[in-house]
Amino acid sequence: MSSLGARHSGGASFVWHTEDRAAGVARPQRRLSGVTTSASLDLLRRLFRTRFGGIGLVILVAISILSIFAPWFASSGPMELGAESMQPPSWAHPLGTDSLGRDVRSVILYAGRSSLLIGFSAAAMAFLIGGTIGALAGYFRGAVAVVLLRVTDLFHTLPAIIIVLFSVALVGSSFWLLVAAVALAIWPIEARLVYGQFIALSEREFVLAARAAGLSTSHIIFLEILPNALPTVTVQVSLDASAAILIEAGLGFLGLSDPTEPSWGEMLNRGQQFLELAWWMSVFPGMAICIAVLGFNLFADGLTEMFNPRASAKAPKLQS
Amino acid sequence: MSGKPAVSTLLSARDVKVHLRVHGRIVKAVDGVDLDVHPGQCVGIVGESGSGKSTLGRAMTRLLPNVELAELSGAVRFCGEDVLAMAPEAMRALRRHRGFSMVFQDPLSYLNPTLRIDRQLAEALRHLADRNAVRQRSEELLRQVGLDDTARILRLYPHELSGGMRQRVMIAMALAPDPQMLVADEPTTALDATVQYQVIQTLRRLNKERNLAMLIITHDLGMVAELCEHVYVMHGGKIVESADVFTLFDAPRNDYTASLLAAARRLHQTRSLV
Amino acid sequence: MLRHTAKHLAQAILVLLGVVVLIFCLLQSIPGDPIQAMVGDMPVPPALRAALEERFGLNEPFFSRLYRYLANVLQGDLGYSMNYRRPVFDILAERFPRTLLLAGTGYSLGIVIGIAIGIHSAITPHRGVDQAWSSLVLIGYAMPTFWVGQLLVMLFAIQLGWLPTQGMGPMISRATGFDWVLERATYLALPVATYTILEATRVARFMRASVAETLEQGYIVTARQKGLSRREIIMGHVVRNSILPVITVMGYSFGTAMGGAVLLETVFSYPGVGSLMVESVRARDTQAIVGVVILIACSVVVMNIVVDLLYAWLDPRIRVSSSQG
Amino acid sequence: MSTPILSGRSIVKTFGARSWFGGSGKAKRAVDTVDLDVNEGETLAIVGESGSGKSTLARILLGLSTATSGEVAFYGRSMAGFAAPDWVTFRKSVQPIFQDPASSLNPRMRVDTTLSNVLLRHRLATRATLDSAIADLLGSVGLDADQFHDRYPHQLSGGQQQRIAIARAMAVRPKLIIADEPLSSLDMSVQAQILNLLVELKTSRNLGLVLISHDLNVVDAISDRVIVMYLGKVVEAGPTRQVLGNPANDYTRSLLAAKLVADPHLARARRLAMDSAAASATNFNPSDPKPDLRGATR
Repeated sequence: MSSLGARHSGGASFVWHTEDRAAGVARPQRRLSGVTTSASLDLLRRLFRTRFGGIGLVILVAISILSIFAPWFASSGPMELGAESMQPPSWAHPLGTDSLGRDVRSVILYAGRSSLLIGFSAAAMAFLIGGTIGALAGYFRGAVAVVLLRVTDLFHTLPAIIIVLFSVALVGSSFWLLVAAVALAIWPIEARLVYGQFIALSEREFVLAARAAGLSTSHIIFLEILPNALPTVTVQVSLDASAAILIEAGLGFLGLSDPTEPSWGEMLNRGQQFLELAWWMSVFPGMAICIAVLGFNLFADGLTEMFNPRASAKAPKLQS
Repeated sequence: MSGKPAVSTLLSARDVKVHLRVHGRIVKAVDGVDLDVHPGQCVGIVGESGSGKSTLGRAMTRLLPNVELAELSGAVRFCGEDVLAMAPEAMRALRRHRGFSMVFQDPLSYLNPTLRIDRQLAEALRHLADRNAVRQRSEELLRQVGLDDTARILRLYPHELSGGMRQRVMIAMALAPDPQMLVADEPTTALDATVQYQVIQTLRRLNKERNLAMLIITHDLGMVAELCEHVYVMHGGKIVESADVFTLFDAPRNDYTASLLAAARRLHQTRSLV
Repeated sequence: MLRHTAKHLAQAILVLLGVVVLIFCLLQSIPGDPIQAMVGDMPVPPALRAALEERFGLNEPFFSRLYRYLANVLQGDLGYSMNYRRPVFDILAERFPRTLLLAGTGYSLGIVIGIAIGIHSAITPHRGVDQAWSSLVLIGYAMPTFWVGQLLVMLFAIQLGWLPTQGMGPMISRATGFDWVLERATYLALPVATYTILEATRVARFMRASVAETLEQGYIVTARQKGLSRREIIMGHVVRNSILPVITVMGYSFGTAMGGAVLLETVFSYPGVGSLMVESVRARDTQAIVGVVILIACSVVVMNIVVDLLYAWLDPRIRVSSSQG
Repeated sequence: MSTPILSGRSIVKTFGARSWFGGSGKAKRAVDTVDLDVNEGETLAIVGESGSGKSTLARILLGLSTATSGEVAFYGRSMAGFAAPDWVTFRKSVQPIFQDPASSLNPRMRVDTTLSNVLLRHRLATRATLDSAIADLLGSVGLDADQFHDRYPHQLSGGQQQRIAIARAMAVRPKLIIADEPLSSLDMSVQAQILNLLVELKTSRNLGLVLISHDLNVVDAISDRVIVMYLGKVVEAGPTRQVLGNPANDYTRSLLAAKLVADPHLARARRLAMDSAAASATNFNPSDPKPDLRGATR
């Protein structure tokens, strides 16, 4: 991942010497630190000006609403076996019914709750673990950093799904254990990223100036460095959430997720046995996963573009 | 123009406009510039950041980076041909055979880090018949810019060279098609003072020995005083003053030029020196 | 270069040791009966219990147990699978080549195709083509591995009936020579295709960004100034320099591909280490699980070394600085 | 003479020495056995080119990085033995100004927050007096508080950013400012303004100044003493007039020879002198003052 960071620092030295910098004064003032509505609105506006950010956000909001208010959109509860089994899509069951006679649409909606919850909470937990470790290593350097980074490397060596399977095998797979297992698998990326940001930022002159002014370590970490690392970290948290959803789906597919919760992966597991008879049992839950993951990825893309206009996806074309 | 008769102009720009779209607003980076360079003449464009001098240089050499252009107009005649109106193929031919190259501030990023110098020089010498000729010419070019250990330098990668050597390699590359003119954008800004001085001397020597015309884009009045015969002062996308270097320094007509000179004199206020 | 290699080898060995120690510590930290945890969800005969206690020195202090464990692993003794009733090493030796064939082929094809797509997407003058590639890649990037497998099965095996749905060959095959290869290939086609699609999207995404970055570099301007044609610039300057950063992430990407094996082999009932892992997790066959984990860690570490060396070989900046120390 | 504010004895700073696998990298001495004293109210210039170790030295003097060996003393007390209260005193006495004004202000912090952090930390203002203290500070660097207090750095020009950075340094009423290339990333007209501001602050408050620069013109304009550094070592030191007027060291001479002067008459005179000198083949060759083969090691 280090190469990603390095790539942003390169680039042609040509700078647009326009009056833009001075003219920035005339721009409407932004209060980034304040949580005023105008600031959030402004951020939103900037996000929607990117190629995909807006679409990503819309997808995320839509699937959150659909699953949080699942009862409004579902025809039956997730465990209700009312209908005839394995019916193809129809007016009554637009996405068909599964082998147990459940309405596929309803199960997808309810299953979205656990998928999204696992996505958000595993990403948050990974951020807490990885962020703390990365920040500690990045701020204190030296032996602390060496030890922490080596531990990070160890976890980073193993593919996430392997770590999750290993933990599930050892401690079981109730919902929160699963969240912890997924977080355990994805935190190293977060740690590396935060470490990289801290290294880069703590060499920046405003941090040196803060140190020279005698400001406290906690002031420097939380008020000088962290706010500037946040954009990059937010992007990674969003990507982590999508990774978590994929991992959870994988576990469900292997029949190893929490059996008491309906989940998209578990639906695909069931569908696998009926690939020849009921394509809808696999296609629609898979689509749900795909859309959720896409939402997080697009949102992350949009944020990247918003925070770093140079990384804008409008690729430069080779001129003659 | 400092003794040289203005027989013909090598490069002449007329009413060049480069308007850019930045964040939805139109920025008139270059706004109606006229400029002439005569054969063998060393001309300076001096201005501060935001004056549009770099944009002008890149527009004239058709090397504008990927930006949204609102307007690119005017005429840039190089050896009588309108560069801005040229077809891409013709432009390539012009660059290959007559050379209309620009040397930039940061030589490291303008050399490909993964190729040895000989490969990169050879690309500019494809008109030569065989490898021996290319090699001979490469060594000759390096010697012309004051690099003597040619055989070794040709085998090195850019990161193995010092800043001054890199910049001279860049100049050597620009000299490959035996051009009549060289455009340089802040060619010594990234270099140490002593190395900067060497590169300036190299440029001056090339100007004298090969009668190479030069257009030097810089913010440094010291460099202008050292190297240029004629100076254009740029401010806010426009040329605010155009004069012979001595006239400009002795009796500036424009207020902005005068303020620049005053600042320079404040900074160069010498107490111990000559 | 030699020093560079030696340094990386030493680091790799340390990482591997670290992984084994980490696994050991995890196993130790599980509450409850360690013998039971080691054996899994199966009754433990007293004779076995005694043997295991003796073998792992369970009554000895922590470090001496760790030492014994490491010594066993280093000698290739990965324990005994209760589920398969065979030594774990033997099972892995039988299954790993199959996984390598599957994941390795898909991974390599995916990289090549992904690089091609990334380059084409970034340099095509048509915005539409670029948009189309980008959208495809984004969607591919969001699809779960096993779901892609399922879709391919539904399309090519069930709807079109061109290819078999699962397994790695018929139980009894009479085919020989070329036919045998072809038969094998038909069984491998769908899982390999799944791998390829997923790896290609990952690589293409990265490659496109890398090419876009390269196109903004100063040396591209220099190349244009030399009057090089579009084609010459792309072949001579863009491709090689944009592949470099992609190489750096290939090691980790290989790990992801190995992880993907777990899911894909299950979709296609392919008897590799991935399905071994899943079966062992289901059977709580801890020794086998640990064996797979160590094996995958090894393969990722080896791949990382390969990638490091490849990178050092391709990028003169590393090559020279490392040879100078 | 009174005790110097800062004095360094045989300061050495090496990089890249430690390695996990037994010295795979040879330690590079960025700063090599440097001695120096900085007195109250004095302007000391440290001159050198890239790689001379002058910025590393600045960080050591600022207490932002520790020397590998040697000693830095603050009013005669070794900084190695500093306890927390000593650091507070030190931080209130010695302040930095950096090269790149854009990078020396936190992009997510308003001007008034930047300044109030420092003022409140050292109890130089209370909540009640904060606004007027900030206004005073901004006024002292020539900025109107009403107009600038709630700006973010990106809303300021380079010169304005550098003024804020100076205001932040002045907030603790320091005795010594260590300025690392404070002018070199600014436009020429702005450079003159900032230089004037520094000179004005220095004289009005009896401020000591360590000016780190590669620009001999600026050094000559304002410094009392000069230290010339080359590859981590001090090659020449002394009063500015003496060092620049009558340099004893070859490297100092080559730096002076390479100095550009914004005066075409002078430049031509010097060229002519040089050409005739070259014609008479003296041994000093200004176009090759030092071996130019340092790329790989930098």
